[in-house]
Parts: sequence; structure tokens; C-alpha cells
Amino acid sequence: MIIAIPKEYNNGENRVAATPQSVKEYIQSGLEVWIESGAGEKSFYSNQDYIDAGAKLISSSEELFTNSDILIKVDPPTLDESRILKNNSIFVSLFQTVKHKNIIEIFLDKKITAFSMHLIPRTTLAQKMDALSSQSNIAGYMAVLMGATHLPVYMPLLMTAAGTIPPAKVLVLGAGVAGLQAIATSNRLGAQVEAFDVRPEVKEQVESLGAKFIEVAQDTPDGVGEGGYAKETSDEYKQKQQLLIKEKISKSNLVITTALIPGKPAPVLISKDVVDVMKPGAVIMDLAAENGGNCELTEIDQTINYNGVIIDGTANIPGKMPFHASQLYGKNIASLITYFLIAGKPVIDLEDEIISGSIFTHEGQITHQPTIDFFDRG
Amino acid sequence: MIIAIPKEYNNGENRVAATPQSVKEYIQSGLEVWIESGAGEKSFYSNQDYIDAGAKLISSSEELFTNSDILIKVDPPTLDESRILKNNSIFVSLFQTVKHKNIIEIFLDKKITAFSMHLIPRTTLAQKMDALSSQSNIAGYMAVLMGATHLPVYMPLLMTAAGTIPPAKVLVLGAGVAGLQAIATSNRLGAQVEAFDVRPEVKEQVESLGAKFIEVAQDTPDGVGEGGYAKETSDEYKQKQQLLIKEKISKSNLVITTALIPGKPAPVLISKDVVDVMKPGAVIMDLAAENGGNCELTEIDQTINYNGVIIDGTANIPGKMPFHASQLYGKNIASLITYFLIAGKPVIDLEDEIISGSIFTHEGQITHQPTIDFFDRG
Amino acid sequence: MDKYVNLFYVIAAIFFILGIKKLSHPKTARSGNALAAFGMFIAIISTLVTYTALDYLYIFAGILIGSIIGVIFAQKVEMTAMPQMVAIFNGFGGGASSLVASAEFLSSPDSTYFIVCISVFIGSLTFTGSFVAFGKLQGFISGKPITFKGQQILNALLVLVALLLIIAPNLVFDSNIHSGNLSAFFVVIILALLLGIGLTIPIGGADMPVVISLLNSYSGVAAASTGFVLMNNGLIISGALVGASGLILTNIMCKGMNRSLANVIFGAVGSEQDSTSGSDGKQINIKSYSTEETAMILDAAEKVIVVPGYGLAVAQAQHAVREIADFLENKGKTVLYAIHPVAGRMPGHMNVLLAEANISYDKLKDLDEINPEFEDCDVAMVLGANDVVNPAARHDTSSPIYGMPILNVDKSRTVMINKRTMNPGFAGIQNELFGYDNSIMVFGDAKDMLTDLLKDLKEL
Amino acid sequence: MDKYVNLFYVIAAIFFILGIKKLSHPKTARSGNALAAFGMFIAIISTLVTYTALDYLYIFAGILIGSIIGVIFAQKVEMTAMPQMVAIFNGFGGGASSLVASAEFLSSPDSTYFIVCISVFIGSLTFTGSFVAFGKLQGFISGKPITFKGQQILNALLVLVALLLIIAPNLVFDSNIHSGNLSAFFVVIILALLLGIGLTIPIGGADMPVVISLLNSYSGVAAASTGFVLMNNGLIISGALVGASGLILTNIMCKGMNRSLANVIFGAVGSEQDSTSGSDGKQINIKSYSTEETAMILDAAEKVIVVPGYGLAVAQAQHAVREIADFLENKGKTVLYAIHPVAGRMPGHMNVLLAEANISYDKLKDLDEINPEFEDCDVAMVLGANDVVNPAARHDTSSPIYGMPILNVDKSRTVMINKRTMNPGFAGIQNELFGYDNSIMVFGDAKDMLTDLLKDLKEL
Amino acid sequence: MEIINVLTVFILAIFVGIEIITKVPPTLHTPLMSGSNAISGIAVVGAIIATKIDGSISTFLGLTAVILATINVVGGFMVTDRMLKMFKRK
Amino acid sequence: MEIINVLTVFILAIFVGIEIITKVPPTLHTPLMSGSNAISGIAVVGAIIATKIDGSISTFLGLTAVILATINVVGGFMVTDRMLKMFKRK
Ligand SMILES: NC(=O)c1ccc[n+]([C@@H]2O[C@H](COP(=O)([O-])OP(=O)(O)OC[C@H]3O[C@@H](n4cnc5c(N)ncnc54)[C@H](OP(=O)(O)O)[C@@H]3O)[C@@H](O)[C@H]2O)c1
Ligand SMILES: NC(=O)c1ccc[n+]([C@@H]2O[C@H](COP(=O)([O-])OP(=O)(O)OC[C@H]3O[C@@H](n4cnc5c(N)ncnc54)[C@H](OP(=O)(O)O)[C@@H]3O)[C@@H](O)[C@H]2O)c1
Ligand SMILES: NC(=O)c1ccc[n+]([C@@H]2O[C@H](COP(=O)([O-])OP(=O)(O)OC[C@H]3O[C@@H](n4cnc5c(N)ncnc54)[C@H](O)[C@@H]3O)[C@@H](O)[C@H]2O)c1
Ligand SMILES: NC(=O)c1ccc[n+]([C@@H]2O[C@H](COP(=O)([O-])OP(=O)(O)OC[C@H]3O[C@@H](n4cnc5c(N)ncnc54)[C@H](O)[C@@H]3O)[C@@H](O)[C@H]2O)c1
Repeated sequence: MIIAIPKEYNNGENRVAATPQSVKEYIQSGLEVWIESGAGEKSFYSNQDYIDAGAKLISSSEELFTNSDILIKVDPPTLDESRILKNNSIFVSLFQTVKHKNIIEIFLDKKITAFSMHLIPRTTLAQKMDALSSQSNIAGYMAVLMGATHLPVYMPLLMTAAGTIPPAKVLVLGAGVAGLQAIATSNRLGAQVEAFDVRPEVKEQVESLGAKFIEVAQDTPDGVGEGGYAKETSDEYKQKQQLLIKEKISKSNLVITTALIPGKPAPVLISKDVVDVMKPGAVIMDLAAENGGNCELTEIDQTINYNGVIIDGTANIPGKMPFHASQLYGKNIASLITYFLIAGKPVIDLEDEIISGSIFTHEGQITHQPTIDFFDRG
Repeated sequence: MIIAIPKEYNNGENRVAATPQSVKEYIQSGLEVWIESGAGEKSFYSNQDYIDAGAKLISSSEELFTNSDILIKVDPPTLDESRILKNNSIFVSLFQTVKHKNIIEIFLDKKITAFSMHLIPRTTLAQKMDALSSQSNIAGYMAVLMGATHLPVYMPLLMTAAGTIPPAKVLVLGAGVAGLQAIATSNRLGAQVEAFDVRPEVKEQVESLGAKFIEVAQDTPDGVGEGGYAKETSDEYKQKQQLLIKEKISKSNLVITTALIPGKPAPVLISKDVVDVMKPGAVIMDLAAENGGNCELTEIDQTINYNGVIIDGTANIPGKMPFHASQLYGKNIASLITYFLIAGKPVIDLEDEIISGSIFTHEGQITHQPTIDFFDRG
Repeated sequence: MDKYVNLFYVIAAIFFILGIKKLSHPKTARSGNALAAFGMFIAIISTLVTYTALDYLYIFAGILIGSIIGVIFAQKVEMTAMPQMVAIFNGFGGGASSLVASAEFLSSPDSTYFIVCISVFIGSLTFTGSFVAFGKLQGFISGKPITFKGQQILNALLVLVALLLIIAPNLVFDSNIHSGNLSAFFVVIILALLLGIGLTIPIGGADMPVVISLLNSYSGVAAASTGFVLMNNGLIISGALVGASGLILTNIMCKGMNRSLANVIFGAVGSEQDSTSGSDGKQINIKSYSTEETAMILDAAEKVIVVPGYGLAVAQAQHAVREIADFLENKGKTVLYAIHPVAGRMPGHMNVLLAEANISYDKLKDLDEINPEFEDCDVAMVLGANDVVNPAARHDTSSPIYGMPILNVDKSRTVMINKRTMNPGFAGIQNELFGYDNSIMVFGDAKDMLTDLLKDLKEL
Repeated sequence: MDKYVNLFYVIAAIFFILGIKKLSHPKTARSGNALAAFGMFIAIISTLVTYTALDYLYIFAGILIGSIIGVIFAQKVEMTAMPQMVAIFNGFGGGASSLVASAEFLSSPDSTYFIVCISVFIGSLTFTGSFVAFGKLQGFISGKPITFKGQQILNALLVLVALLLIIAPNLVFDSNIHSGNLSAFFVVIILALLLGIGLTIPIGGADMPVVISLLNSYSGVAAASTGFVLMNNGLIISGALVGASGLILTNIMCKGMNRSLANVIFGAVGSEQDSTSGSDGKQINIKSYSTEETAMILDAAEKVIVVPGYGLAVAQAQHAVREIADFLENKGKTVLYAIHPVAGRMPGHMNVLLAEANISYDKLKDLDEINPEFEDCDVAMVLGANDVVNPAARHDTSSPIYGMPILNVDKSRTVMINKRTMNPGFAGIQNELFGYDNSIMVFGDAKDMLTDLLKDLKEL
Repeated sequence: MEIINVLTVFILAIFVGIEIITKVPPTLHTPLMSGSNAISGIAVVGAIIATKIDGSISTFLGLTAVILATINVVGGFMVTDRMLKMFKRK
Repeated sequence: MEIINVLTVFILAIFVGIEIITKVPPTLHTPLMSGSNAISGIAVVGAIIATKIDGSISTFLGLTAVILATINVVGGFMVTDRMLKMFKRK
């Protein structure tokens, strides 16, 4: 059984799907590991590191795709790449099914067993495979550092001989994993942090990090969907939210938005007219940029200055911290793969919650219900 | 009496020498304030803010230079600018006398009374005018944020489901104001911080921030010069230092260097062969870049990647945080100017320690001893 | 009666005083007991030597028999049965007092009727009360409170009638003083015996230690009143000592349970240990401890491992933890922190939390490092953690977290678990750990609990 | 002698016991004093009523005169002179005991010579000792220890001779018991009077309170021995009470000074307040306080302002400060932090430091905000700060920091300054604040000091 | 006077009893109870004296009292000691 | 027997004295000292009794004793009260 790790060619993608450490794990589980030359370079892992760990260095990307039984990646494959995948092989990467309809069709055609690291259930047991958690955590942390670097002001309170500097006001919208980490990091830097989220149980979590939770008064607590994800919310709610957000934003120095709704475009939390009332020098870090952005003005992978307000739409923030991002992602994927390997052979047990949850095509069928629904809708 | 604030045209200089707040102070002291249109823009102070504070908006830079009795700036003037300065007027800016010989000659010619904010004595009483302190503090803080953004690794310790992330190792070389603030900020972010400096009394200060002080074993404590500044140190000391530094650096993720010796080029603490043994992905923030850099490879205002080691030579880091940098610098200068104003008129008392310390040309004479020495040497 | 015997009684009393004082400090307790025993020895010997016309045969026979029984009891009893043993002994003591007073009264009925009755009343009450307490603890009588309607009224009636008979026997009985007193005397005994049962039976097994302590105080009073009957300083002083200090001890014990004495005696609640049934219907029997008791356990520990969880963050108790740890470390104990990879609600949550309290990185251990350490750990302090210490993950294949590596806190000698309720954690599953033999629960908000715990630790 | 008088004495004694108990708690102290006074009233009245053949004229005259003098003394004395007042009263008490015993002895010389002598010995010693203590405190005698070679030996000799005369007067004097006893009796009195002086004179003024407390205990013993002379339960119980509790109090006071009783009595150190001379030769008289005393001051405060400086950072005492502040806030006090712009060694040093201990931002006040607050602040706690609170900046034009705005801590009721030594801060200049009337110095590393202070606060 | 004296002694002893224990750690509750319970076996002294009283009932009662009180004393002190031995640190 | 009884009382009173104070805050040191000092003025009772003793010396000594002891008692309690009044919070 060959497991292959190709180099990532996407722009800004510095990560790699396996580290020398995870290569060792695969070899211990009885797999043969092929890796594309230079795959780890941008994550600061050298070819030599991989060879030392026992991997075979392959210089052509094509060779990997056509020969491997299991192919693991960070980003989804290109159409071309998916076309040369070996039939009936296993493919694993971060993969938003609603964005890559034609790739899925190829997968079905080739009877690829495809896993998306996006779909790992958010249960306690699956935590070690939960790439969304590990990568969001990095995004939340980095967003604060990048935001603070953009800011023309200090984050902490300082009382100096040349005057007292008030602490920066940080507002975190959407307090999932990324949001919570953003709260924690801003707090560490001494800023005044407020946060909010549609899921009411998040209040306690925000407070457990020492920040203030802003509540939108609402009658029915209907922001929660299945599996811990937020549903798109009612119109009335949205209105109230917009008002409160607008007021808070106008006073904030740094706004970090992380609101996502799986399988849908990110909700717009900051419209243009809200940005208009922000102070000059304020910064918006939009972590939802990849899914359309939580701010109306966000442009993906660009940092724009709109009337003195800086809006950073960097999509792949974990890619900016590639060493640890790859280490964690590599560990997540390795945990998934060793989970379904039995004596060096993959055994796909669709009864298993984690397997069935994270698989989306198998033996020519789409197995993931929301994806089926999406295909049905057209 | 007209006090004038021109716009800064240097590349990367976002600061301004007066904020609306300091304009008010000048007006209260009986001065007339002229400001160049757009001077505060890059610091997020609008023309309107200045007008509201009582300043007169002037669109031509030349008009300011030729008419003002007191001219305050952030950076030293260009040769052209200094040539049009009004005779016998007062000029104040950050000014390293040894770097601008020809400007000083013009000043002498025009009998300009010139103050350098670099020369403010480091005494308790002069703290509120101490621009080096206020700006170094920003540099130390920003250097950590910028360094952490460059780093491919986390700063804090994290124990997660995908493995334990060890804390980043931060090394601060030179623990003056900037170094101490860098220590404090790295500490806040959860890194493991070590620091060192040639002045032995700094040990206690480093420890008072919760970091570890690395000591170079030495026999005679001769690293201390007058006024709290470090002298260039003995050869033997340098050798031992180099060795210890090399060892520590090779293990560090982030190295922040701030070592300066006033009136001299910055000491080289990190030679090329030291960089060679650093880990890939390590980062050097060289805050001494403007004075030649503490690292041999530093290139001013560039971020280079040398075999995977990132060396950031940004010279004007406070300029990256212009709102507060200007606020503090503006306050520092205003404190100095109101200090020598009596009933709205400047009174230059060369008996006064602060005045005599920070002035370098007055009535056609160089008054600053090290500058005289420098001129004498040629 | 030689006058010097009283001197010896005073000396004996001094030994008792010192003994009791020392008994209330852990380090000196044993020697305190020995001192008290020695005081008793002095009292007995000086009595034997001074009083004349004693019936030595009976006395020695009695002492021999009593000693043998006492030694056997004391040797045989299991450690867990100590409280009931004390109850029996106490009953015997009360009985003895009452017998002595009776003997004096019966042989010379002009000895003050009043004081004899008091002595007999209290002694007899102690006698039966102690035996009921014993029965409850030993399981001969149901440990549950036995209550019926009008119980309190009946008890009150018993007391009133007895008091009436003690104060004015002749109002009720024969106006002939002697025979009237005699009848009243017997009735008082019977009433007291009944009252002892009536007062003790409605109290639950869990509250028995308090009751025994109270009865102990009574038996002191009984001895003192017998002292008045015999005009014997030794009995008076010792009896008064035990009576007063026993009452104080009873009060301390009540405070420790956060109850008033009245509540214990008349509450008739005497609830049993909590038992909670989880959502899956399984019953878990837990032991709920006060912070004071927890402090004692920590005090005896050498190595403590703190296991922080989400609840610690919710309570924002990071500084409180640090204070406790500092205190323990200053006492020379080792304190480590076990960080489970998924503790909290975001990766690294516990790291952020503990960093806020400046807890040194070298004390934070991850799962692989810390798990072997639990084997020789005295106390694992689980603070607001739940799922990450659930042993079901190790053995219960049906558990949704089966297979997740957990912190093996159950391997340590004692597991102290703090949370507010018996509610489950994030995974929504019950935790059998709470019912383990070496587990103790300390309920409450983590911050409040730790603050109290620190206070109690300092007061030890 | 009516037998009931003894009952009243017991009742009086109970009042004394309760009175002393209450006197040792701040909240109940005043009522405790009243209780004790009432007990005394009972004792006196019942004596007057019960004893017959009393010389009422003399008695009432005596009581009247004594009362008038007592009232005048008590009213007139300045608050600062309280300790010497107590010393005088105590001397009178000891004198009275010794006079009573003498009277009994002189009128009926067969009353036990031994016990009379003990009573007279202790009473007389207390009398002169108390007056020496008074003289030292009032300044009539030098407050410095007065010592000479062989002083201890002389005192020992006095004691030995007196003991000999008490135990075996006839070995020395006339073998005729009566006249021999009489001579010995007078010699004992003289020896005791001398001894009182000899024991007290080598002790320094600062230690006088301890000495007075010890003499108070003695006067209790004197009263008790007089009780034995008169076979009076009232005197015996009350005297024993005062004797024993006085000794304990003396011990507590010694512990508070970190000295042993022996050290106080024989140490002959009794050092005066420290005084330090700065580099410029100016003398500053400072008051050095213990953490225990500081705790009392904090306990009485409503509003406390913490002034952190570089020393707090050096000591890394940020968490300790927070703990103290939490404690004070829980007691309902206001705690604020005054951050001077140049405190520490880098801009914002104190902010970084206090943020580490999670001290809320709204409690941090900058110079302009906080300076008006000192006016109604009870205690300013200056922790490792120096230059930033140096009042020379306000008025001493020759000072190198003249003109710098400082934190006006000296405006608060009490300024508590903690540092390790009298060394200057960064600016290298002496700080006159330390010698201000409302300043107290608490020396030590800030972390250690705060830890102790917290302990002491909790023990109040 | 006798009774007054005895009362005095009684009252003072009560005060001593009240004051000697102020704080007891929970682990010592049972041993302290048990130890002071053994002291209340001082009734044995009374029992010994009671045997002197004439009359067979009294003697019988006295004998029984001696046995019971001795059990209380001997058993009480021994049991207390056993409990306390447990606490000794290894 | 009398003396034994009196001794008993004395000893018990000492124990009570030892036990009643365990912890006293420093501010109360002086008041407590002063208050218990006033109690030691119980010698006034002895002084009163002493006036009864015949003989002019005794009576004179008794009178002096009454005066001194009364000063101790009256002054002591009053001074204590004055001190304690100070502590009252405004
Ligand atoms: N690490 C992550 O990234 C992450 C993210 C999301 C979810 N999770 C999940 O969260 C769980 C973490 O495990 P855990 O053991 O840390 O937490 P947990 O299993 O959720 O248990 C926390 C316990 O703390 C108690 N608690 C809450 N507030 C408290 C307070 N103020 N004082 C004292 N106790 C309090 C609660 O019991 P009471 O209510 O009875 O007090 C609760 O049982 C895992 O299941 C994990 O999968 C982890
Ligand atoms: N803020 C800045 O940017 C900056 C930078 C450089 C210099 N400075 C200067 O530093 C000074 C700051 O004023 P400051 O009041 O904070 O400090 P300071 O005047 O330097 O005084 C600090 C005091 O703390 C005491 N101390 C040191 N270690 C201690 C410990 N472990 N425990 C208790 N006390 C300790 C020292 O006295 P002992 O030795 O007797 O204990 C010292 O007198 C000013 O003069 C300022 O100009 C400020
Ligand atoms: N079992 C585990 O150990 C574990 C680990 C990680 C995460 N989780 C759970 O997974 C869930 C999702 O976490 P995530 O970070 O991936 O979420 P996410 O990235 O999908 O969404 C980010 C956050 O945005 C919020 N959001 C959505 N719409 C919003 C709106 N209009 N306004 C404001 N906020 C909005 C969501 O509620 C969510 O908190 C959480 O419940 C988390 O607890 C569980
Ligand atoms: N009085 C005040 O309130 C006040 C305020 C600010 C600063 N100061 C004092 O001013 C002085 C200088 O501060 P700064 O930050 O401007 O210093 P700086 O920028 O001139 O130098 C930075 C640091 O580099 C160190 N250094 C020089 N050569 C070195 C070498 N070869 N290796 C390692 N380190 C080397 C210096 O010792 C100094 O600490 C300090 O003594 C500081 O305490 C005083």
C-alpha cells in the first residue's frame, strides 16, 4: 500500500499534508510512503528530513497521483490532478463539497473513496483528527498578531511619561475555535475584548476566557443547528444583530470576524455602511474571506484601505504559520488514516460515526447527506 | 511666535511631530501654530482635527520653513529644507548629529538653535520629553508582533489533541527600553524569553519582567559609559559574548536585537556564520538596522530570507504604529518646548541640564561635546 | 475520707485537661490520650488507697472483668466500626454513673433526692441513647431516621413528666417523702431510658457521630452529678470537663457539617449520602466532602496532581489554583498539572488559563508525560474536568468516547473531584469515576471551593 | 463570714472570665470591660454586705478618695500616656495586696508566715517595678536601658536572700519564731522593693509594655496569695485568672515583637527606634512596623491606594498584591492602584506587571486621576516605589527631580512604605517621605512582606 | 460552705472544658470524642466508693457499675490509641 | 480540707486564665492589659476585710490599701474604656 504526499501548488499554501513525524507513523502502520520532492520546503521540512524518516522521494507530481493507494493533501486537488488519480484509491484533503462539484463527479466516476477533513465530526473522540480545530486555532491566533501589526495603536494599556495609552478595543464576531483563540490572544496582549456569537452556549465559553459576551436580545434561541454548527438565522434576529454590531464596531479598534455556516456562504455581519462609521485606523480581520467574507467589502487575499479602515481578507492564514500548521494537520490526517487501517489495509466501516461522517464519496456513491441535497438542488 | 509642523516626506515615515492635542498645548502657551496640509494624514489625524484645535493650515511646505520661529519635525530636515530655514529660529527633531554633518554646518551658518530629541538626558525629570524612550518602547512592542507574524511557529505552549506545541524561544539582545518592552510583550504571548545586555544592572530589570538573563562571564564590569549608555566593549568580552550568543541563537526561534552605542555604528552581535547555524524558520528582528544593524546580514528596510532564516531590517518601526507614535512623540516635543518657553517666548538657558543636554547648535556654535569631537576628528 | 485524696483528684484533673488539649492537635494527640489515661490511673489508685472499708474483692473482680471486656472490645473492633464502639463505651459510662447514684440513694435515701435524680436521669438517658446509636451504626436498627407523628411531642412529654417528678415528687406520689421519692425515682429511670431511645431513633445514621458526641457530653454531666451525690471533687471536675468540652466538640462537628445542633437533633432529616442516577439509570454512590476534610487529605499528601478542565476556566479560578499550589509547595509537597489535549473548549485552553496565573511551564505535563505519574500520586485534584477523566473511555466499548486516551486519575490514592453538580460535561455522558472508592466529590463553584479550601488549609 | 459570699465571688469571677474573653476581641472589647467592672461591683458589694464588724468609715473614706483619684487620673491622662497610666494603677494594685497581707500579718502574726511573705514579696516588687516602668515611659527616668556590671548577679542575689528569708527566716534571724519572722518580714519587703527596681531598670523604654504586662500578671499573683492569706475565694480566683492570662498576654506580646520573654527581661537590649542618616547627612527618623501591626492598620482602613514601583517588579510580587487586594475588597474596602508615569524601568512597566496578575484595568489610575484621591485615602501602600513618591520634587528646588509631578501619597492618612533597605531608588536621592509623621516603613522583600501581611490580615 | 466550694469547682471546671478546645481538625473528631469519653469513665471512682455503701443491692449495683465503668475506661483509652496510631505517617 | 479546696479552685482558675486568651490583635494588647489589671484590683476586697482587723497599724494599712486598690479598680476600668472608645469607627 502506497501513501503519497504531493507538494501543494496553490498560491499562498505553505503547508504540507505530512511531516517527517507522520511519515514515521505511516511506515510503522505498514504503509509505503512516497513524497514529492520539495513538498515540505515551505514548511521548513527538508527533503532530507523525509528521507531520514523513511519516505521515498519522487520528483514528479504525476507519478504520485497515478500510483498511490492513499493520497493525502492539504488543499483539494485540481481537476487535472483528480483525473489522474488511481481508480478505487483513497483521497484525503480539506474539501468543501459544495465548492467542487465537478471534482466530486470525477471521484464518483473513478470510485474514489474521498474523505474531507472539513467533515470530521466535532465529537470528543474525533478531536485528534479535527483539522478544522487545529487550523482554526492557528487562524485565530495569527489574526490577532496580523491585526495588531496593522493597527496604528497599542493593544495594551500603558501609563507612560508621555501620557496614558488606553487599551485597544477588540471585537470578535463568531466565537468558534478561531474566535475563542482570537479572544485569548487579544487578552494576552492586554486589549479589551468583547465577543459575540449566535449560539447562546458560547457565552460561558467566552467568559471562561475572561472576555465580555455581547448579547443580542432574542426571543427564540434558534441559532443552533446540528452537530454544533450555527444555522442561518431569522431576519428579525439579523436586524437586531446588525444594530448592536454597528454600535460596537464603531468603537472598536480591531474587529475579528470568524462566522461561518458550513456548506453556505459566510454571513455578512459588517456591511459597507457599518465600515463607514468606523474610526480611521481601525482594522478588520475577516477570517471568513474564503467563504465570501463576513464583511461586505472584504476582498479575498487582499488587504485594502477603505477610508482609513484596513480590511484584511487573507484566506489562508494557517498557511502563514506553516511549520506548526503542517505538524498539526499532518497529525490530524495520520490519526484518521491509522484509525481506519487494520493491519496495514484500509477498512472502510460505514457504521463508524467518524468514518461515515467524514467520507463523501465511496464506491461511486455520494455518502454525505448535505452534499447529496446540494447535488439534488442542482 | 510661529511654531510650524511640516509634513514628513521620508519613505515609511507615517508619524507627525504634533497631534491636535499638542497643537492645543502650543496655543495655550501663546504660540501661533502652522501646520502643513495632510501632515497628520498617515497618523490618522485629519486636517480638520488640526483646524479644530486651532492650527492654521498651510499648503506649501516652503512657507512653513521660511516663516516659522520654531519648527518641529520627526525626521531630520533635508539639505534643501535646512537651507530655507529662517535665521536664528529654533529647530527640533530626532537628529543623530554624526550622520548629518552638512546640515549642522548650515545650522551653524544660519545661527539655528537646534535640539535633537535623541539627546534628551535620560534622567527621571526629563522622562516626559524622552522621545527615545517612547519610540523605542513602540519598537520593542512592534518587533515582537512583526517577528511573531514572520514565525512559522506558535509563540505560546499549547497542549492540543494533535500534539503538544512547545513555546517559542525568544532571545532579546540589548535590554534597553526597546529590549525590555520586547521581553514583556514576548512574555505576554507565552514565549520562553531570555535576554542579555552588557550593562550588568540590567539583569535585575530583565528578571523584574519575568525573563531569564544570560550572563557573559566577565572579570571587569566595564560595559557602562556615561549617562547610562553602553560603551563599545573589550575584545575579550566580545569573544566570549560571541560564543555564548552563537549557542543561544542556534536554539532560538525569534531573536530581537536592540543593541546601540550612541554616536557609533551599532555593534555586530550576529555574524554571518552564526546565522548559518540557526534553525530554518527562525527570525531575526534587527532594531538596530538604522545604525548598521546588530546582524551582519541585515539590510536596512528589507526583509530577507537567508537559507530559511528571516532577517527583518525595518528601520522605522515606530512609523508602523503612527497614531500612538505621533501622540507620544508630539507630547515629548511639546513638553520640551513648553519647558523652555517663558510667557510665550523661548528662553534658552544653557545652565539647565535638559536644555544644554539636548541642544547641539546655538548662536553659530556646536554645543554638544561628542559632536564637537566628531567634527574635530574630521 | 482522707483530705489528700482531693489533691490527687485535682492532679488527675490536670492530666485530663492536658490530655484533652493535646488530643485536639494531630501531632500530640497520642500522647494526650496517654496523659489522660495516666490521670485516670492516679484517680483510681488514690481512691483505692484512701477510702477505707471498701469491698476489695468486688472491686478487683469488677475491674478485672471490665478490663478484659474492654481490652477485647478495643482489640477486636474493626477500624470502620470505631464510632459504634465509642457509642457502647459511652453507654456503659452513663450506665455506671446512674448505678452509682442509685446505689447511694437506695442505701441512704436521705441523700439529696434531687441531685440523685438528675444523675440517674442523665445517666440512663445516655445509656439507652448510646445503644440506639450503636444499633443504627452497626445496622441492627435501620440507619434511616425513624419518625412518626407526634414524636417530638411525646419526647417533650417524657421530659416534662420527668422534670416534675425530679422537682416535686410528692405532688404526684405518696406524700410520705421517702416512699414517694422511691416510687418517683423508679419512674424517672424508666422515663429516662425511654427518652434516650426516643431522642436518638429519629436521627439518621449519617448524623450519628454528632449524637454520640452529644451523648458523650451527657455522660460527663452524669458523672459530675454523681460527683455531687458523693461530694467527690474528682468526679465533679472530670465530669464537668467532659461535659463542657464534649458540648463544644459537638458544636464544632455540627459546624463542619454546616448544620446547627438543633437541626441535627430535631431535624429528623439525617439524610443519607447522596446518590444520583445518571441519564442511563445507573446508580452512582458518591461521597461528598467538605473543604475542611479535603484540606486534611491534602495536608497528608506528598504529591498532588491538578487536573484542570473547562469548569476551572468557567469559574476563572486560575489564580485560586495557583495560591493553593503555592501553599502546598511551600509545605514541601510536589504539585504538577495534568493537561489533557481536549480539556476546555479550544485547543490550548488550559495553557492560556494557567499562563494567566503565571504557572511555570515545567509544571505543565501533557497526557503522555503525566499518566505514569498518577501511580504514586497521593491526591489528584480534578477541577471542573469531566470527560477527560472518564474511565469509560478505557473499558466501556459502548461509550461514545471509548478509545480516547484519558488522564488516569483513578490510579492515584485519592481522587478529589470538584464540580458544581452531578451534571455531565461536553460529551453529555455520565462519569463512573465519581463513584469510585478512592473518589471524593467536593461540590461548588471551583473558585469558591478553592478559596475555602485554602482557608481551611491555612487553619490546620 | 457568711457562706454565700463565696457564691457571689464565684459569680464575680464568672464576670471576670467573660470580661477578659470579650476584651480580646475588637468588637466585644468594650462590653467585656463593662462586664468585668460589674463583676468587681458584685464582689465589693457582697463583701461589704456580708462581712460584719467592718470599719465602714475608713472604708467609705478610702473608696471615695481612691475613686476620686482614679477618676481624675483616668480622665486627665493623654491618650499617648496610657501605658504609663496602666503601670501606675498596676503598682497601686500590687501595693494594696502587699499592704493587706502585711496588715493581716502584723495584727495576727500566727497567720501563715510563708504565704504572707509570698504575697508581700510579689506585691512590693510589682509596686516599685511598676513605678520604674512609669518613670521610664514618662521620661522621668531615661528610656535607655540602664545597665552596670554584675547587675544580673545582684538581682539573683536579692532573689536568693529573699527566698531564704521566706522559707527559713529563723536560720537568719532570731530563733524566736515571732520576732524572727517579723524582722525577716521587713527585710523581705525591702528586698522586694529593691528587686522591683533592679529588674525593671535595665529594660529599654520600647520594651516597657511587655514589662508592664508581666508586672500585671504579678499583681494578679499577689492578689491570689493575699487571697490565701485571707482564705478568700474571690481573691484567689480573680488573682489566678489575672496572673495566668497576664502571662499569656505577655507571651503573645513578645511573640509579636519576635522576641522571647527571657530576651526582653534579661536582654538589656531594648533598642530604640531606628534612625538612619542619608548620604547627604540629613537625619531621618523612621518608624519601622511589623506586618502584624500593618495588618491592623489596613483592617481599620476603608480606602486603600496601592502604589507599585520598580521594587514590586523585582520581587515579582504582583500576585501577592492581588491577593491582598482581593482580601481587602472582600471586606468591603476600596482598593485602587496609582500608576506613576515613570514607575519601573520601562514605559508601562507597572501595566505589564499588574496585567500579569489580571488586575482589572478600571482600578488602575494614572497620576492625574489618582492624586485628588489621596486626600481621603486611609492607607497608601507604597510597594517598592521611591522616586515617584518623593515629595522633594514638589518643594526642594535643589532636588534633581524638582518639578516632576509625583504621587501625593503623603496626603493620605497613613503611608505604608515597603522596601528592603533605606537605599535610594534610580535617581539616587534620599526620600524625606520615609520620615514623615504619617509614614510607616515595613521592611523586607515585597513578596515576602505581602505574604506575611496577608497571613496576618487573615488572622485578625 | 461545702456545697458552695464544690459548685465553685464545678463552674470553673466547666469553663476550663469550654476553653480547652477551640479548633479540632475533622480527623481528630472521633478520637477526641473517644478519649474524652474514656475520661467520663471517672464514674469508676464513684463505683469503687459505692461498693462501700452497705446493703446488698448497693453492693451489687456498685459491682455492676465498676464493670461498666472499667469497660468504658479501659476500652475507651485503648480504642482511642488504636485510632491515633493509624494517623501516624509512614 | 479547706486548703485543698482552695488550692483546687486556684489551679482551676489558672487553667481558665491560660485558656481564655489565645489570640489578641496587637491593638487590644494595651486595653486587655489595662482591663485585667483593673481586675487584679480585687485586692480591694482584701483591703476592706483588712480594716476589720484590730490594731491601728492594720487599720491604717487597710485604709491605704483601700485607697490604692480603689484607684486601681476605678482608674483601670475607666482608662480601659477610654482606650476602647477610641477604636470605634466613625
Ligand atoms: N479542547 C477543545 O478544543 C474542545 C473544544 C470543544 C469541546 N471540547 C470538549 O470539551 C470537553 C472538555 O473536557 P473537560 O473535562 O475540560 O470539560 P467537561 O467534560 O465539559 O466538564 C467540565 C465540568 O466542569 C464543571 N464546571 C462547570 N463550571 C464550573 C464551575 N464554575 N466550577 C466548578 N466546576 C464547573 C461542569 O460540571 P458542573 O456543571 O456540575 O459544575 C462540567 O462537568 C471534552 O469533551 C472535549 O471534547 C473540547
Ligand atoms: N519608566 C521608565 O521608563 C524608566 C526607565 C528607566 C528608569 N526609570 C526611573 O526609575 C525610577 C522609577 O521609580 P520607582 O519608584 O518605580 O523606583 P525607584 O525609585 O527605583 O525605587 C524602587 C525601590 O524599590 C525597592 N526595591 C527593590 N527591590 C525590592 C524588593 N524586592 N522588594 C521591595 N522593595 C524593593 C528599592 O529599595 P530597596 O533597595 O531598599 O529595597 C528602591 O528604592 C524613576 O526614577 C524613573 O525615572 C524609569
Ligand atoms: N468536541 C470537540 O472537542 C470540539 C472541538 C472543536 C470544536 N467543537 C465544536 O464545533 C463547533 C464549531 O466550531 P467552529 O469553530 O468550527 O465553528 P465555525 O468555524 O463553523 O463557525 C465559527 C463560529 O461562528 C458562529 N456564527 C455563525 N453565524 C454567525 C453569525 N451570524 N453571527 C455570529 N456568529 C456566527 C458560529 O456559531 C461559530 O461559533 C463548536 O460547537 C465547537 O464547540 C467541538
Ligand atoms: N531616567 C529614566 O527614566 C530613563 C528612561 C529611559 C531610559 N533610561 C536609561 O537610558 C539608558 C539607555 O536606554 P536605551 O533603551 O535608550 O538604550 P540604547 O537604545 O542606547 O541601547 C540599547 C541597549 O543595548 C545595550 N548594548 C549596547 N551594546 C551592547 C552589546 N554589545 N551587547 C548587548 N547589549 C548591548 C545597551 O546596554 C542598552 O541597554 C538605560 O540605562 C535606561 O535605564 C532612563
